[in-house]
Amino acid sequence: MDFEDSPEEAKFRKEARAWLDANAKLKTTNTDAGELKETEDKTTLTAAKAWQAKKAEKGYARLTWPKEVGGLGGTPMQQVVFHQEEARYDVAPSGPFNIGLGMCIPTVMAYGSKESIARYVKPALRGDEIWCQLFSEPAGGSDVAALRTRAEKDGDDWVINGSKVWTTGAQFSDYGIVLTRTDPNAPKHKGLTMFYLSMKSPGVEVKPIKQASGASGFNEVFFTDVRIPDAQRLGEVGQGWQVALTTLMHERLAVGGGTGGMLDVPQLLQLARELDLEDGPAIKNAAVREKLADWYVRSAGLKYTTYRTMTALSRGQQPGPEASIAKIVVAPKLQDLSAFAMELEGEAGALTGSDALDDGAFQLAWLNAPGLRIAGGTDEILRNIIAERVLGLPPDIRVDKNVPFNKAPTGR
Amino acid sequence: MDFEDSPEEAKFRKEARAWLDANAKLKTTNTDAGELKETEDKTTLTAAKAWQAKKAEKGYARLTWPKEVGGLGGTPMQQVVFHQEEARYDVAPSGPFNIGLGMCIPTVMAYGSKESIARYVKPALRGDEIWCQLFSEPAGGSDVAALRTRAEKDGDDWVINGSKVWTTGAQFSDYGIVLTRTDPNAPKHKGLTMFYLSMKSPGVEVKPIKQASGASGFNEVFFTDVRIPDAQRLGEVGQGWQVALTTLMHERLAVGGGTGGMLDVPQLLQLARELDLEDGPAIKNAAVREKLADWYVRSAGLKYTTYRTMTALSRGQQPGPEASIAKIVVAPKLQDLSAFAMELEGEAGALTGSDALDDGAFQLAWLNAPGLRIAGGTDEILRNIIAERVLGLPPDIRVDKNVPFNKAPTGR
Amino acid sequence: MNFDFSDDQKMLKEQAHKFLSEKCTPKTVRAVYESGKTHDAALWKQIGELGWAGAAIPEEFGGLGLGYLELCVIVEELGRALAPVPFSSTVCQFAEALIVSGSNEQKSRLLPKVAAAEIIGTLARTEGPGAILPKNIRTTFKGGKLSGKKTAVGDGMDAHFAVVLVRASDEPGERALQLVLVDLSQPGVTRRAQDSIDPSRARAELTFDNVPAEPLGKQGEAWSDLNRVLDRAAILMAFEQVGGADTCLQMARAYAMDRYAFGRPIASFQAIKHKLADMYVNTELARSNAYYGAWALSTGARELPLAAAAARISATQAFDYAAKESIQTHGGVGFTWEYDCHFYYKRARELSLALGAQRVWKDKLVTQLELSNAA
Amino acid sequence: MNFDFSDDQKMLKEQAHKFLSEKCTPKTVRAVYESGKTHDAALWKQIGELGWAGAAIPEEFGGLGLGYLELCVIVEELGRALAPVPFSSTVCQFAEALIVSGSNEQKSRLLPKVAAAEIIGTLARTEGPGAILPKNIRTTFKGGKLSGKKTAVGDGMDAHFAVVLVRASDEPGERALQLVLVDLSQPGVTRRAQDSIDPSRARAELTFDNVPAEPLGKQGEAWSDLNRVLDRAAILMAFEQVGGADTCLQMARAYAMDRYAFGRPIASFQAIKHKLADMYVNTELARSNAYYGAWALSTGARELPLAAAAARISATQAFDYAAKESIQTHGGVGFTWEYDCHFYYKRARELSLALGAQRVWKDKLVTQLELSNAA
Repeated sequence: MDFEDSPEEAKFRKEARAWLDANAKLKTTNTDAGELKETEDKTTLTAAKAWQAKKAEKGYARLTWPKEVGGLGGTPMQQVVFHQEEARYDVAPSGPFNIGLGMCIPTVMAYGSKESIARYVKPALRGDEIWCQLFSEPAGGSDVAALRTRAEKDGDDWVINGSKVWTTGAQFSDYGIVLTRTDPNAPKHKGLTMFYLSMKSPGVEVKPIKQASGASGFNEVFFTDVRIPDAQRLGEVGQGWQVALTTLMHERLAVGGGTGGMLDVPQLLQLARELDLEDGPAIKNAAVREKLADWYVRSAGLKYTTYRTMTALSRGQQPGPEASIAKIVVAPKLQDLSAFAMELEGEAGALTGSDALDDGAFQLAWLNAPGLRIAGGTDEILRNIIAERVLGLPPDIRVDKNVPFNKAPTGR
Repeated sequence: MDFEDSPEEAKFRKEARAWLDANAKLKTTNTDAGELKETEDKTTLTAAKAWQAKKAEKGYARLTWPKEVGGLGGTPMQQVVFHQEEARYDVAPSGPFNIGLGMCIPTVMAYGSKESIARYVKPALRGDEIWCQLFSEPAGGSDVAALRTRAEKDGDDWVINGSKVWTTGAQFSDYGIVLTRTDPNAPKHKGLTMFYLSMKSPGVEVKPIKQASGASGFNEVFFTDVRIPDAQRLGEVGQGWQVALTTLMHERLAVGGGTGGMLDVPQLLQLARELDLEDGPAIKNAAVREKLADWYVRSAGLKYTTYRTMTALSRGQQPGPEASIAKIVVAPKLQDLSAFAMELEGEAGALTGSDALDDGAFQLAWLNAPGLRIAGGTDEILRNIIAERVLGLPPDIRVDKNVPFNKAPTGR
Repeated sequence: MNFDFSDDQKMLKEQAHKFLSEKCTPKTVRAVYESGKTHDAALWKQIGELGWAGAAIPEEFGGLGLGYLELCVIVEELGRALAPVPFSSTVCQFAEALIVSGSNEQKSRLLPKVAAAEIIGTLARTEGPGAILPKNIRTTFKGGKLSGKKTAVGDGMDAHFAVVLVRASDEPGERALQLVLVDLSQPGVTRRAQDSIDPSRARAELTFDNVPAEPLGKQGEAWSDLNRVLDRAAILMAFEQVGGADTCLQMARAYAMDRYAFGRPIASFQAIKHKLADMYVNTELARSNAYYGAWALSTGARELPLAAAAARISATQAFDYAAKESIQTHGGVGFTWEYDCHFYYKRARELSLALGAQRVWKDKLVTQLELSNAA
Repeated sequence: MNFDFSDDQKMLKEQAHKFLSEKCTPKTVRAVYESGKTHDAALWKQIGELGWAGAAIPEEFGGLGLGYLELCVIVEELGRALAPVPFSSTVCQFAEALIVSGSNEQKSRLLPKVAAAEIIGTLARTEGPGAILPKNIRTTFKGGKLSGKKTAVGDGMDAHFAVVLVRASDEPGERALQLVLVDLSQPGVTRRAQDSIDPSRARAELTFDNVPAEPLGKQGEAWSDLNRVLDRAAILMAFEQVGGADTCLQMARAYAMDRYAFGRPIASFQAIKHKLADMYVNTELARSNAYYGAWALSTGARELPLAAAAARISATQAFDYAAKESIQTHGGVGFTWEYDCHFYYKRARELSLALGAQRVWKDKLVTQLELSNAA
């Protein structure tokens, strides 16, 4: 048992490092650039596209993909190694492309025509075209399949009306895959069909969603008589849910993994060292120490769980279910830890931004924590998933199973 | 707002005190005699019956009952006042009679014949005859109505076969009310019928249930061809569940209220004063102080909630739903608090009984806590009850509704 | 046993509720958030006209002299409605400081203005993050002049007067401390708006440069006076917190009943049912502890410090839990700006920090238990 | 990345599992409980024959010299099966004390007997409730003779040898302390059985009246030596706890799937599903922390103290939660003597107290974070 690379991993790490040295500078500070808000600003986005194109030339943009579609046919572990190495360099974020390459394009590759694959994969890989995922709806929420956006056949075209919500990156996306309801008389999961479309199509409108923190990381997308040819259908009519399942599986992993660069025990430890409480330095306070220890063992446990997952990949095995626990550990901890930090600061803990200690990092984390507990699967949904998929417990009782969608109870 | 008696209450308290002074001695120590195990020993039981009889003569045994049946026609608040006063005196426990007088006899009075009322109420009130409640079954648990004990009509008699469990006091009870299934082809709640019977009937066998603590506070009761006349039926055939509901309502209150004499913050505070931790006296340790405060506010909150309930009684109003929260607060707190006390003691905290600090009071409480979280409604059932009856949220989805009992899924 | 509010007090509560559900809807709060204003001046004025600010102020000082039980029920309704007015700082803190430490002259001069909500007052204790201890107080009071800086002062941009904790001599520890009353309209007072968790309870930095001020109470008694003020404010504001927690529960309940997923109201899922049940339990416990505090405050019982700490801890925990789990119950929309959940989430945190952190009150509580020996 | 056990180690684990699922069923545990015996001597003998007790003991000292990773997987299986044998006290504590502080001669004399499970050894630290501090150690060691009293000594009725923490001089603090090795078969040793939470891990009071004993390690280094022993034991016993927690989860899961209420398996109710999901999450986190401890122990990494504290805290929390919520999932039958749940509930608490309370390890952990500055 050790943390060393296998010979192959070591070899690949060397290659990757050499390429990165030749094409980027090492980080000086330890900031995480993966934040979405940054990618909203045009210059970051331009830089991101440039860096993505560079990686694409070398096959590093998605190195687990086959060579034919621009990958290296590499192993998942090589992907991990490359990310570890890339993170050490001062490069533009790859955030804007993750959804497209992680979810949308694989769906296109699995269900699209030869022509569409030839047309869309490479530009997405190079970052020339950005894709977003249009599944969630106001009426859906945790019950994604309850979506209402209609697609109606009109000659050889489909006409889409409705709206989507929680769409990450829609504001700078060129294309999107959209899940629609094509048969309201069929049961919920049976009447869906998947399409892709240009976000520049007439009738598509993107509006940012303002969050409790005041920032906007998501969008609403409205469709008014958006007309697309049948050629942009992905999978059979009525098979949309099967098409979506692959995509969703990826999302859970993606969001679940995205817990880097967050406030955690190190920052709280630092704060406890700086602050004086009624009985002396906060770091000497027994209650503070117990909290630090409680949160540390959860963070460390998660870190070493990730190492176990990587080990499975490294050994060419399927990662175990332990990967599914990340978000359920991280999100509530962030909420409690940041609130605790504010309590340590006392009345001055109510200040935010530049008036607050550490520029209000804890206060901001506390404002964002509720979203983290909900986005990409609420705490409750994730517990259900662990219970059902990992422990094999029965699903919740389904009253809307074989009911026509337009007859299913909605309280309306 | 104050804690004073109303003039009527003050007057009654004076009367009660006078009578108690004349018939009992004030307590010297502050021990709670209400423990069931004590009532198992014969001498305590004899003393209990004697004291019960004395109270019955004066109408204090059940003073809210009408005079005709041996009560005083008193108010619930007078009942509370009497209990408060009685608790100050060194008298035998009334525990053995609570179930009979609180649940069984009211059921007999509501559904029994004139003859049975005339025959059974007084002896029960005087403590000459003790009653137990025979509802729960191994197959039932939280789903009480899923009971399987059969009662089959045979001429004018009924023949009972099956078994009951968690029967408090069965070992010293003379009579019991028993809920049986008389129609397995009817849906779960519709095929039940209630009877009363002598625990001395041929075919009735009582076995104590040994608990994790080693003690036995409950019994199993087995019925083998127990024959009873139709005259011992309470309510109509098939109406057993309606008959039982009244009884059960009382039980929840009874158990929910029965949280006196338990280890709580005062004992933990005392322990913290006695123990030295690594950084000095436990009582000076910030983590210990936070725990003490957290648990204190829950105990105090519960205490003053009870005062609010009493106030409603005192004002002749229906107590609010706040009464239903007692056990859900007390039971988990007892489990956590006692485990915490053991942690304070360190390795020596693993000792029990006379080898342990305070004769192992915390260790014993920790052993009994799991039972308290389950008996009389699990934490989960109680949350459901609060959600449904107090907050008016929908019931869980019922797959066994309107299904013949013998067709309902059992996994067998 | 008479441990509840009287019918008259309940009627007053009902009237307050009726008034606020018309005059202080979530839209009112949102308007303050989005206008960049610090509070709703019109509502504050009406509250003055209704006499609420003077409910517990004796008639001789221009109040209604109803008493603290009446004030408690009013504060609960203000909390329930999340009223964006400087009531807590002015009535629960500033006025209580005058009542605890003020001379007759000072009371006569200012309490009538408070009762009419003509002035806004505040309490300025904090000089930075961490503990507030005698040794940390650097703001000075010498020769009747106040100099120094206070931060995170509640309603600091609007307050006309402040009670400020200062160092009046070079003696060590508490003996050096003094509470002073200062008119903030004077030259030498500089205010700087600060961003804070709850913009409808805006905070500010106050800088004093040789500003004339008057002592409030005796030097040397300032520390114990201040703690008495905080205890009384804690009880009153516990009602504000209980009101807020109760609204969160009602909002979450209403949403869960109305929102369908998987063909059923989400209120039919145990994960939601049990969450709401826990909210209810916490809120009931907090309410009962707050009632006990109200009793102690209205009777001046010696249990007041214990009752205050218990009321505050319990209410803070209940509101914090209800506010965050109400968002969770709402799901995605819960953390949008468009929905109201975040106003309560922020107010819950604001109130938790306003009178000092949880740990301070827990420590106070256990100290009281040690004294009373009657946990 | 190679952060998992090797195939050989997993095979050893599988063998241990197979052996124990035949030779150590819940009936085995129950038999010990109900016979009044302190452990299962036959099982202990077989474990000796299998060489498990010597898995990590170097071959030169009669062990198999496999290493600590191998010992970890064995201990996890012993924990899973709740094995009623003095393995933890003898192998995880006594043997580790010899390995950390023993002279070559002492190791050669005793480790082979441990490896063969011919002797039972224990570690005697505690003299009463509360903190174990140098100043609290009253047991003395003078002129080679041991006098005093130790309480709550694990497997104290059966142990042939004990490592005892004693005061060897009148110097203040740690410098006065000494670890001594004592043969408990000697005159002057009085044993008294004590009732304890987990009868299958019986504890005893040991009184020493001028009993000849030999120093183990250097005086003055005893305190740091002892803490090194506790760190190593904490890692090994974390695997015992993870094994126990995992069994509780499996028991609860099996019961919830099999038990029907309201016409459905109770495993279909979210209250149960989410409870089991939390058990799973805690246990996975504990397992990962334990793995890190195993790595540190097997490589002697300088992170060992931090890894040990994290492994122990995480495993204790996971086992405590799983054991109590497994009872809760079982409902009424869960707290009966007849069902096995209570064995795990008791073992969880026993193991939590065995090496010192949670707070001690949390404090240790944060101290390590302060040193490493790399939380």
